[in-house]
Formats: sequence, structure tokens, C-alpha cells
Amino acid sequence: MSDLRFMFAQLLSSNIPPDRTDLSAETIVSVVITGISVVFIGLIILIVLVSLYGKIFEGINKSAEAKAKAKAEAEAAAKAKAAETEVKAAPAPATAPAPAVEDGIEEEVVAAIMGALSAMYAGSGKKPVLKGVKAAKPRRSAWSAAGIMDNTRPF
Amino acid sequence: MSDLRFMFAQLLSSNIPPDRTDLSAETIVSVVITGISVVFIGLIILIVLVSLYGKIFEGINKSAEAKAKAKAEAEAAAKAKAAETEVKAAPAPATAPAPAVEDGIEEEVVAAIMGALSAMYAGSGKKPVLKGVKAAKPRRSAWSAAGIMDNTRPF
Amino acid sequence: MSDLRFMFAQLLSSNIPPDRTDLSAETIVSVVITGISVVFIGLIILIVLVSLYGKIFEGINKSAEAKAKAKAEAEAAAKAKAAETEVKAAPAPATAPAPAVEDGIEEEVVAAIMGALSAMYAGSGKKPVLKGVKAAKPRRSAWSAAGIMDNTRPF
Amino acid sequence: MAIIQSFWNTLTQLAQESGFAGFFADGGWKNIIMILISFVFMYLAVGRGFEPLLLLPISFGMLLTNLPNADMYHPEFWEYYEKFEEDAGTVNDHYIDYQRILEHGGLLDILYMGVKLQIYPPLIFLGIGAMTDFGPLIASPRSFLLGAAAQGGIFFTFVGAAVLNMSAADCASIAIIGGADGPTSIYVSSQLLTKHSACSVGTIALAAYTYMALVPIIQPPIMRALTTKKERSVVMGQLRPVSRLEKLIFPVLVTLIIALMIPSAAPLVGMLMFGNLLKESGCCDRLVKTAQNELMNIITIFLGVTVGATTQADKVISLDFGKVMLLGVVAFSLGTACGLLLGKLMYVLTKGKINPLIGSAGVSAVPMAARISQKVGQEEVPTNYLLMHAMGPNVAGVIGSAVAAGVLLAIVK
Amino acid sequence: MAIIQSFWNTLTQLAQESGFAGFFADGGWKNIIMILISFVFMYLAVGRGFEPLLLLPISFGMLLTNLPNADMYHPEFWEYYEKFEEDAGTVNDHYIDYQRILEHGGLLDILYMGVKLQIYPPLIFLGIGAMTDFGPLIASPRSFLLGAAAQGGIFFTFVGAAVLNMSAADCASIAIIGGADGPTSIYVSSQLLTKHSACSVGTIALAAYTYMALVPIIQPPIMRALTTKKERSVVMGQLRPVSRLEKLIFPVLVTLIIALMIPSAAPLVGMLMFGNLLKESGCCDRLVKTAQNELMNIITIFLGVTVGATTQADKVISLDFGKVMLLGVVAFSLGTACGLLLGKLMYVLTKGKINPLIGSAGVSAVPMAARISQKVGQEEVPTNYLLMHAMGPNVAGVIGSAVAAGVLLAIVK
Amino acid sequence: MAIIQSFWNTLTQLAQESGFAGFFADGGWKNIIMILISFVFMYLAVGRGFEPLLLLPISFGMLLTNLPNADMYHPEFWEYYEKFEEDAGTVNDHYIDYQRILEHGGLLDILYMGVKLQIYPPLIFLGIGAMTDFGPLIASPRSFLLGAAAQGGIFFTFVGAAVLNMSAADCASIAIIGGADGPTSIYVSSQLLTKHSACSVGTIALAAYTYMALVPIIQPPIMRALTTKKERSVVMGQLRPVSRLEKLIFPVLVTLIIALMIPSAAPLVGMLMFGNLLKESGCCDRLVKTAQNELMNIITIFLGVTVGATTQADKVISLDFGKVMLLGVVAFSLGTACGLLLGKLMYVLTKGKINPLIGSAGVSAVPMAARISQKVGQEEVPTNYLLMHAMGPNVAGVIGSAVAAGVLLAIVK
Ligand code: NA
Ligand code: NA
Ligand code: NA
Repeated sequence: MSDLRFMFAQLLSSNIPPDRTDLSAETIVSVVITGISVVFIGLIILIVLVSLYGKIFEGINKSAEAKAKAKAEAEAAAKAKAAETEVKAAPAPATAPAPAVEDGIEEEVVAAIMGALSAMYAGSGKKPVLKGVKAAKPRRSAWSAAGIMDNTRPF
Repeated sequence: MSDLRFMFAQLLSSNIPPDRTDLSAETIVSVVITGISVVFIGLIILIVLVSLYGKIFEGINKSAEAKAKAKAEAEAAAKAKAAETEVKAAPAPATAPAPAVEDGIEEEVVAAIMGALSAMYAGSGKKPVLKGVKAAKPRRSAWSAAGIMDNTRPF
Repeated sequence: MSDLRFMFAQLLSSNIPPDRTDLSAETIVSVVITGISVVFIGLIILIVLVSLYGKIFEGINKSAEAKAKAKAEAEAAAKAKAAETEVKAAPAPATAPAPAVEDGIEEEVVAAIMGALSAMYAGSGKKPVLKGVKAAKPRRSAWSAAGIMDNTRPF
Repeated sequence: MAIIQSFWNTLTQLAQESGFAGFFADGGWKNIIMILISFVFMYLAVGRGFEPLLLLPISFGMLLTNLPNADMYHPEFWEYYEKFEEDAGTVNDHYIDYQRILEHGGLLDILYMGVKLQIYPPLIFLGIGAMTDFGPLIASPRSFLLGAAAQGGIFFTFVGAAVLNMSAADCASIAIIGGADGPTSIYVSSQLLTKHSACSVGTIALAAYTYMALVPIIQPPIMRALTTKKERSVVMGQLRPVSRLEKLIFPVLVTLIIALMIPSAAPLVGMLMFGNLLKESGCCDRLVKTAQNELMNIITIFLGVTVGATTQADKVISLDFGKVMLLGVVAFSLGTACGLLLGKLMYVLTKGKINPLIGSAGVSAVPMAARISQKVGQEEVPTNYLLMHAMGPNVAGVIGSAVAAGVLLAIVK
Repeated sequence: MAIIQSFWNTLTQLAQESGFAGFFADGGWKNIIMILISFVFMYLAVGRGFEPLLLLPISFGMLLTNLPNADMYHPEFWEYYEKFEEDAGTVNDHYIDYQRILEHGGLLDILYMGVKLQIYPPLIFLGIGAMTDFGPLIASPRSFLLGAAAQGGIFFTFVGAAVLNMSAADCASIAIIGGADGPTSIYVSSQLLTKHSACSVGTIALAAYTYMALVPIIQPPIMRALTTKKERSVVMGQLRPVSRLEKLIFPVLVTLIIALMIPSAAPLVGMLMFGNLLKESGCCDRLVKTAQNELMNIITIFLGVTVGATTQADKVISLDFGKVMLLGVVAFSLGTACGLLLGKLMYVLTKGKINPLIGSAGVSAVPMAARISQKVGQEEVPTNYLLMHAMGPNVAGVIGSAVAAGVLLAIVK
Repeated sequence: MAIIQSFWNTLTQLAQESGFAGFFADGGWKNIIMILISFVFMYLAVGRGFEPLLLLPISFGMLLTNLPNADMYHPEFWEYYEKFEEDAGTVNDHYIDYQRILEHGGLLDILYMGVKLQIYPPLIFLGIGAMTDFGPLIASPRSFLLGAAAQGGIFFTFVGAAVLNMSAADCASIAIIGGADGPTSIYVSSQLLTKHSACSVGTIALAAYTYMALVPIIQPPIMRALTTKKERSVVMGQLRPVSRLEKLIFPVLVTLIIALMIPSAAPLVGMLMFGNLLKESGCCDRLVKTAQNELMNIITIFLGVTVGATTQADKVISLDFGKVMLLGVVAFSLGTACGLLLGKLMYVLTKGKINPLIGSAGVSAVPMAARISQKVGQEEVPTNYLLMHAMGPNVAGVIGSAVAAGVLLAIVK
């Protein structure tokens, strides 16, 4: 197989050496056409696959959501029950009185703040209580995402 | 000396080359016995030494504690007096009005929060005042230690 | 030119090989005099240049300050107007109700706090509101600068 | 007397070894010009806010490298030369002597190893992946097409450079500027450029970051010229929400498809998607935080200052630098135009459901290009929120550039 | 016409160099299987929460390394080969050509240097030391015995592997999985394994981290089987407080004793104790913070993805992989059992003052194994707090594994 | 029986390879003394707070390197030796074989590469620059003179060391201790010292950091002895505010002038000023934060522990170590005195406007030396705030030391 590949490579030899300057018109055009085609082919394959699993998941998601909700509730109940007897990780906010979080603030945000506080308390054996988190009127998520990237990602 | 060692090494040559596959029963058993013995010998030496200095320190600690307490009090008094005239580092909370810290919260935690705040203020020439820190009911230190490790150390 | 330099280097050859031990009195004295002179020459050149541009800027700064103030005010007004329609980055505090900041607290400090809070909120699409920042009575900037360095820079 | 002689000798020697003397050596005046150019870029970075995170380190590296006799960077160490390899019995004509670099290299040579060993750009992509939300792209996969189209700028610029009779390595390196992606440009150019090339990695990076900073100036006129008022006024609906599982599968799928199609794109795409998978997993937050921040910052400092160090006076002060800057802006503009034109086509095909303005975001330059789409769209319909829709082509453009980079690396070698 | 020919040639060439073509090459199907296995481990890491910080990078490295033609990792560069060293006049049969790696290595080769140069595992131990509180061990030094006993699993597994006719390097590498300590396993296996070995560093690491994640499933049945209800019901008193000075002397003492006894354990134990000394000193907080977080995270990313890259299809898709996984779980179980049995002995000798359940924590797997002791103990006496007592053997197990690693490295070489 | 024999053999072998056996080898007793000395420095660092961030890592490196047979650091790998270079046809008498170090080096050898490749000290200077406010120096440029004068200690100590018949490399390395600047000392000594030298990088660093910690004890008596009560009572006015633009131009200007005058100072001064430019730019905060913290901490850990590792028993347990410590304190005291004397001169020239106490701050040792000036000044006039005025000479001292280092490197080579 590899012999075959080598032979082919010899035959075709369409690689361009980096220091070559007088590129023929065919070579140039071929680079352009190949390049654009390959980029399109690659991304079209991705479109097909992403669309495909997007559709599959749309169906799954709907039923999964319902399930997940039920499960989460059950788990929360179980956890609350187990809280007295079970070993708990320090930054697990579940066992502390739930902070008063304004509607619409994602749990991750609260967790992030809890994490930051817990890290400060690390090793102290104390646990901080988050009393409440307020958010300003939420803007559309994409704005803030772009804003964050603008500040963090001009690479 | 090193000649002697070399000679011995030749004589004994109990190293096993990594690629050797047909290990004799003696070799295998010898590895097991040596391995277990050496691990035990090493850790038993540590037990002896740690116990030993543990006992020595138990005595020292008691008298040291008393001394340290007296010294700390004296120092605190001296510091308070010197505070007006002496050069103070920005994040030194001593010169700022002492934040209202709940009993049982270690000073390091407060220092950590002060540090974080001070870092934000770095270069501004301003000094934040920490108004107060509250901790949830402290759990037993080992729980939270395990909790912290669980989140930080599964390597 | 490089030939010339090489010839000179040969002629002079005042480099001292690192392992040379019996350094002659002239060599030693020459090292001392050269060393001190070069350090002084270098730093005196810097004195001249820094003083020079210091004086130039003192003039410029005064007029610039006035201009900058006027411009900043104009910009702030323009921004406030554009705020409803323009895309805004999440951590841009301009569009949120301005936090009540005590006089004399640099804007950077407020920005730093906003930045820290925004980072926590990253990806959540929410925006924190900074209600207010208070600083303790500012001490002279050099104290805190020295204090910070003392904690951060004994290298 | 002997002391005075000795003192004088030492002083003369120091003077001769000084950088001032270097200015009077052959071509020393070029260093002065380069230092002045570095000041211009410092001003652009600090005074005008042109991508300061990269342009400031690059311009300082440019200053350091052009200080005569400071020997912080040795271009001759990085020239490929020929070596007969006894074991293999063949001549290796891409030999770099790392033993020599470790022994005699200056600070910037040592740090530049991370560029030449091709580790800095993929690690920056790791951090970018850890910061990127591919949700808008997953919700609207056809955005990939716009991300692909905008890479047209890359390939058409290849033609332009070839027509100017530049070497294949130069053509590819200049063309990739059209990808509007710094790490990708550095990745490609540091692999292709040789001592015979007209460009250096630094000039390519300078051009790329300069034009990325100029996106708000370059793109809007092209966007207004190529679209009609009616097209720009299209209001697009909301994107569907994307589930966590879809976001988890996406990076794996993209790695698989792209790395299998174009193996030379694997390091960039692989690391981008690795970072994204870490982020979306939700269970590796400490790794994600470090990849986004400290690791990325350390590498940005090293990358910037060493890439700047490659801007040798000889490379920059020549007609070729002008060609790079000229072709760079052509590449950028063509990329914008290609994205817009495909956007127009999609406008027609979807019977007016797609606003062609989101096409220009396909050049990458995340997130600025997407914000430009938003802004130009709002000029027509103030309540039109195109940003979310433009983020799809925008992140698709990052993937597209990496693929295009892989293609160029596969063809030119 | 010529253009079409040229286009077709280029396209054919790209297709032949693509990873898809690689799947049809000799043994290409193995890569497909490996990629599928990598998906399984990704699922375990993300979906089931199996040590995701390590298993996710490892599994992604596994994916990248098995993409044909991506050339991100070259196993052949890391095979020892023979070189006649003219200076010494001897043959070096462990020669690795670093010049070649720097010249031709892929991204994962370059990052893997940190594994092969033996710097990642000690630096992770630095971070672990900076996070560990040895207080419970100092308060109750006899815990060391349990930490020693649990290493029995390592040595008994050596027998098992030898009986299966594996090479000495394989035996030692598999056995060390019983130490339940990832960096130690990687440290030992990356030093011992050669091209003739059946395992790779990656498979050893995969097994170690998988079983560490399975501790809550593997240990409890063994614990219940080997102890009586009466033994499990022992309530242990409070540990004495430990003074700062004791905590300061401890790391120095352990370094001294262990590194003098088993010099090959010095890098691991030395760095573990260096980190701990920094922490306990109380005056190096900024260094401690970085060692615990950023340094550790950076190295974890690099370590995980490169260790994953060593899982070559040839190494993994064979009977030997099954052996590794089988012997790994045996090693783990034996370690647990040995710890428990010594716990039982101590129960007898102390006339019922020691709860044997804390013995199983001696395998290390900090802090999960100690929490399992706690949990199983609470099944009998809900108010019994064994955790603090189990932390002693638990951290002793880390030291014990490092010592055992040193012994194996000293014997097999 | 064979098993017992085999067990005994293995045990004997392990015993012979142990560090305990090493203590009985030739010169093994020296290692014991070195380990005891490392304990002394650990005590100074932790117990007495002597520059713990550096002295604790250094002393732990000292412990690790003196554990016999641990092989974590190999001094012989770092000795320059001669190699005939075929390509050049010349003998390279400063040859270090990096291939050998990568193949056979221990953990500390690998980390020490960062010292020998001269990258750790400049990167620490990057962080220092990112933390330093040159405002007081810009407001009062004549402070540069005091920063220059205090470097007199360096050159006068050179005389002392030469009189004691030390080699040129030793003289320069010891002299630079007078600069009161750790990274600069390490930078100079790691370049100059050879295997024939009496000192090691570690002993130079130990002396430098010890005396930096002793600044509050060494300086005040000298300050009181050399100044009159009247001089010490001078109250200095407020410094003018410095504009942002001045702060931005300063680092560029200093880089340009110093690197052109003394190219060998370019890496240190260049990185110091690069860090400062990043800071003053105000638009690279994420890079500044990383340069100040994580990057600096990582390098501090590596630098400390590896520099400590160079303290070989042979180098330290000799009369020469005493000479280093003695000459080190002489260098420090002379530097302080030179600064003060120029301060007195400026007091006269300005007719009593300058308090000569700020002259002693010129040794660098930022910010402790400036605080000592403040403190000694307040002994006379409790409301006198000299700190701001002393910060000028203090940061000028950093630049001055780097220049002096460049001069020494240019002369001795
Ligand atoms: Na792009
Ligand atoms: Na263990
Ligand atoms: Na100095």
C-alpha cells in the first residue's frame, strides 16, 4: 500500500517547493480551485452532519428535557434528605441554605461566585453562605458574549 | 570505594532488564519480598521518627503556646501604638478599622479577601475597607478538606 | 567595516578570560574606572533625556489636560445618546446605571471590580450592577505602592 | 599611564561593541528605520488601540531585534541548511541545529523555539476554543458556507502574489492573511518561509494584526457597496436553542472530519476543538480557566515578542514589505467580498430570509467582524439584531481558515 | 485542460494524503477501533464523571493520535535505539534523538518531551504537596503502616503479570496501577517501557485513572467482605492537634529518609514534600497558589493529551490491553485487601481501638478512598466520623506508592 | 534458599545504591554538612522571614542536590568542555551537550536549562517591570545619579576579590552581589562561572538574597555613621505628577539608550522595560497580570530550586564560600556608602535641598532599601516622608545594576 502511495506521489508530484517563484498559470489556478473546493467540501460535510444530528437531537431533546426535569427534581429531593448524613464537598451549595437568586440567573453564575468564595475559604473549614445574587436587566446573550470575546480574545 | 561498589554490583547483578520476559520464580518472589520489606522499613523508620518528634513537641508546644500567646498580645499592643507613625503595607488590615469578623473565622480568610480587594486597588493609592465577613456554621475541618481536595485534586 | 572592527579587537583585546586569576593591578583599576564611568555615562544620558522630555511634556500636558477634559465630556454625552441603539460589550459599565463611586476613587479601580464581576457572569448573558464602591481614607500613594511591592516583589 | 591606556582600551572596545557603532556598520541605517517603524506600531497599539495585546509585544520585539549587537535573536540560526544525515544516507535540506541554538541562542531565539516547533499557535487555539461558543453555528449550520466563502480571499490573493512573481512560500504566507486569523498566519508562515523568502513571520503577523484591527474601517464600505438597501434591511428571526449534548458532539465531529480530510490542519483544529470540548464538558473548569487565561497570556507574550523579533531590517525594508501590506489588504477585502456575495446568493435562494451582511463575518476576526455586520445592519433597521446570526459565520471562519491553512501546507512543501 | 489535469492531480494527492486514505492502509482499521474506544472514554469522563480532569484530555489525545497521517505524535521517535558514542567508546542502547524530535516532531511529540524528561509527574506532585494536609498522618503516625500495607497490591500484581509471561517493564508498569496514583504510574511506565513492551504509557494511565474513578464501586464490597460488623462499628476518638513546627519538619524529614533509602523515589517524594513545605511555611503563598492551580493545570492539560497520544492502535488492540485492564483491577483489589487485613491486625493488637475500614484508604486515590472508609463506616454507626482517621493512611499511601515506585525503578533497569 | 539469596542480593544492592551508602563514599561527609547548611537557610527563610520566596526554594534545592545518588542534578553535565566543530573547523571550548542533558538529566538538570539558557532572569525582570512604577524617577531624574553611585559597591568589590586572587569570573560574580539584585546576580554568574571557578551560581544567589534580607540590619548603621543629624533632617517637598505619556516613553527610551550603549545588558533591561511598557499601556492588563503573577511564580519556583541545586558540596565547603559571604557584605556596604556619599555631595550642591539618606536606596533591593531611608529619616523628623523620594534612586538602582552587569559581561568573557 505504502509503495503504491509513493509511486503515485512520484507520478503526480503536484507539491510546490516553497522557494519556487515562477509558478505556471495552471499551477496557480489549480491551487485556487483545489483550495476553494476542498474548503467547501469540508464545510459542507460538516453542514450535512451537524444538520443531521441537529434534527435527531431536536426530537430527543424534547423527551429528554421532560425526563431530566423529573429526574432533577427527584434527585434534589433525595439529596436534601441525604444531606444530614452524607459527606459533602465544601463548595457544594446544595447543603447550605439556597442563596436567594433572582429569577433568570443561570446556576453556573451562582456556582462561579460560590467557587470564588469557597476558594478563599479553602482550608479554613468554614463555608461561606451566598446570601443573594442580583443581575441587571439581562441583555440578549449574544451581545454579552461578543463583548466578553472582545475583551478577551483579539488573538 | 566506587571500585568496590562496581565489583559488588557485578557480583550481585540483581537488576532485571526491562525487556526480560521469562522471569524465574525466585526473581519474582524476591521482587515481592524485597519490595514489601523496603516499603515497610522506610515507613516504619518514618513512624519512629515522627512519633519521636511528636512526643518532643507535645511537651514544647504546651509551654510555647503560653509564651506565644503572651508575646502576641504584647506585639499587638505595640503595633497599635506604632500604627500612626510607622510605614504600613497597603494590604495590612491592622491600620484600617478592623472588619467585623464573626468569631471562628480564621484570620487568613479575612486576609485572603483583603488581599483580593487590595489587588484590585493596587496602584490606586486607595485602600478598601472590609466591613464584615460571615461564615456559615463551620463543619468539621476534615469534611471540607476532603471536599476541597475532591474538587481540586483528582490527579 | 567589520574587518576594521575585528582588527581593532585583536589590537586591544582587553577582554579578561573568566578563568584568569592573577589579574594585574592595571587591569583591575581599569575595570573599576571603566565600569563606574560607563554606568554614570549611561545614566547621565538618561537624566538629560528624561529631564528634557519632562520639560517638554509639562507644557504639553497643561494644554492637553484641558482638551482631554472637554473631549471626554463630549464623548460621554455622545455615548449616552448612542447607548440605546449601539452594540455594547458586556463589561462596559457605561450603559448600566453608573455606580455610586466615592469621589477620588480612580475609574480603573471601579473597572477592575466590574471586570471581576463580569468575568463571573461571563456567558450568562446577565450583567452585574455595581451599586457603589467606597474607599478608606486614601493614604499617600507611595506607601501603598511600597506596601504592594513588599508583598509581591522580593525577587 | 598603563592604567589610563588600559582604561582607554576597554572604553574603546565597549564603544566598538556598542549598538551605536552597529548603526554605522553595513546596513546599520536600516536598523534605525526599523526602530522607527516599531515606534509607529507601538503608537498604533497603545495610542489607537489596534489589537494591543499582540501588536505591542510584536512591536517591542521589533525594537529589541533591531538593536545592533544585542544578539537577542539570530536569524541565521533559523535558516534551513543542508545536512548529510549518515544514518539515513540522505541530505536533509531543512536542517535546523537546535544544539547550536541552545548553546548560543539569545533570549528571543530560545523563546522563538515555541514558534518554530509549532506549539504556540495550537496552544492559543486551545484557549480560543475554550472561549468560543459554537452554539450559533450549530443552530444554523448553513453558516459554514459563509465561513467557507470568505476564505476565497486567501486563494485569490495567492494568485495576486504569484503574479507579482513571489515564491510559493511567500504567496501562501501572504494569502493566509486573508484568513484574518493571527495564530493561523503565524502557523503557516513559520512552516513555509525559508531564507530565500521575501517575507518574515513577523511581517506577515504585523500585516494580519494590523488589518484585523482595521476591520471596522475596511469592511463597511465594501458591505455597503455590494449589497442593496433591501438586502441590508432583512430582519432575521431567533436561532433555536442548542442542547448541551449537541455542543459536546460538535468539537469531536469537527476534529474527526477536518483532521481526516486535511491532516495538516489537525494541530490547529484539534486544539481548537479540544479547548471547546473541555469548556462544554462543564467538568474541567479549572483546566478551562487556565487555558483561557494564564496559559494563553504566557504564550501571547512569548509569541508576540519573538514574532516581532523576526522582522529583520533586510526583510522589512524592501519593496516586498510594501507588497505584503498591499496584498494583505487585498486579501482582506476579497475575503469580505466573497462572504458577502455568497450571502447575496443565499438571500436569493432563501427568498430573502438571509441578510447578506452576515456573510462578511465569515472572515473570522472574531468577534469584531460579527459586530460590524450588526452595526451596518442597524444603519438600515435600528432594531435589527444580526449579531447572533453573524456569530455563526464568524466562528465558521476560524475553522475555515484552519482548513485553508491545511490545504496550503499540503500543497506547498 | 492542463488546469483540469492539475486540479485533479492536486485533489488526488490530497485524497491520498488524507486520513480517510489512512484507514484503508495496513492496520488502518485499528485506528477506527481506537477512535471508537476514545469515544467510550470521553463518555466515561463527561457523561459519568470518571476523573474528567485527566480522562478527558487522555481520551482526546487518543483521538488525535489515531487520526491517520495527522502526524501529531510519532511513536518511532520515542523508541530507544542503539548509538555508538564515540566519546565514551560504548554503545548507548537507550538513545533518543532529541534533535530529530525538535526538527520533525509534531505538537504532541514536543509536549510529550515533558513526560519523557520526567518533569510533568514531579511537578504535579509539587502541586499535590501544596494542597495536602499531612496533619492527620503526623497526629497518628501508625497510619504509615496502613499506607505501606496497601502497596502490597503493587507487588502481588507483579507476580500475576510475570506469570502471564509479560516483560519485566510491563510487570512493573502494570503493578504500579495498584498504587492508585496517576502521576506515579506515568512516572514509572514512561521510564521503563520500551518498544518491545506490550503496554504504552497511555494504557497504563487509562487503567489507573479508570480504576481510581471506580474506587466507590470496587472498594465497598471488598471492605464488607473482609471485615466483621463489629470491626466496622469501631468508633475512633479525635486526633490530637498538630503544631505548625511539626508540620514544617515533616516534609523535610520524609524527603531525607525516603530519598536516602530509595534515591529513585527522590524526584517524586522530593517535589511532593517541597510543595508541602512551601504550603506549611505560610510565607510563600503566591508560589503555593500558582503550584496548586495554574502550573498544575497547564501540566495536567499537557500530560493528559500526550499520555493519551501514546495509545497506539498496535499497543491497545491486542490481548495485552485486556491483561492490563484485568491485572489493574486485581492490583487495586489486592491493595484494598492488604490495607484492610493490616487494619484487622491492628484492630486485634490495639484491642479494638482501630477500625479496620481505614486500612482500605491506604491505596491513596486521595481523597476518595478515605471518603469510602467514612461511608462504609457510617453504614454501621451513622454518627461515626472515620474520615479524619482515614486521611492518615490515605496520604501515607501517596508516599508509600512513591517509595514502591522507587523500588521498582531500582530493581528493573 | 535461592529465594533468600536473591532477596538478600536485591536488598544489598538497594543498600549500596542508597543515599546512606553515599555518605560513606569519598567526600560523602561534605553532603551531610551541606544538608545541615540547607537547614540553616530553611530556618532563616521560614523562621526569620529572610526573603522566603527565594531562599526557601533555594535551600530545598540545596537539600535535594546533596542527597547522594538521587541524581536529580549533575554538575558535570554543565561544565563547559571542548569540542572540535567540524563545520567551523574550530574548537568550541564552551560546549555544553544538551542532547546528553535531555537524555540523562535529572529533574533539576532539566529545569536548570532555563537558568543556563538565560531565560529565567529576564522573565523575572519582565514581571518586575510590570510591577514597577517609574514615576518617582521620571519626576526626579537626578535620582539616576544615586542609582549609579550605589553600583560603586560592585566595582570596588571586584578589586577586593581580585586581591584575594580569585579568578575574573569569581570576581565579577561576587562583585555583582553588591547590586542587591537576585536575578541580575544569577544572570551574570550563570554566564561567567566555569568548572574552575570557586563559586557556584547557588552560592552567589544565597549570598545575594541573604544580604537583601539583611538590608534593615546592614544599612542603618552605615547611614547614621556617614551622615550628620542636620543632613538627615532635610525635609523634601512633593514630587511633580507625571503624565501617562511620559511613563509610556520612559521604558522605550531606557531600552534604547542602555541597550545601545551596553548590548550585553539588553536582555535584562529590555525585558524590564517591556514589562513596564505593557503595564503603562493600560491596554494589556491580562498580559500584565500574568507576567506579574503566574509566570513570575512559576519561574521563581524553578529558578530557586535549581539555583539551590548548584550548591555542590565541593563548591560550598571551602574557604571560598567564606570569601563570598565576606565579600558579599563588603559589596553591599560599599554600595550603600557610595550612594550616601553622592547623596551628601548633592546635599551640598543643592544647598541642602536633598536628604542624603535617599542615596542608600540606590542599591536597589526594592522596596526595602527605600523604606529604610524613610525609617532612618523619621528618626530625626517624624513627619518626614522620604519614601517617595527614595523610590527614585531605588528603581534607578535596578537599572544601574543591570547596566553594571552588562559592563562586567562585556569585559570578562
Ligand atoms: Na478566517
Ligand atoms: Na498509593
Ligand atoms: Na542595584
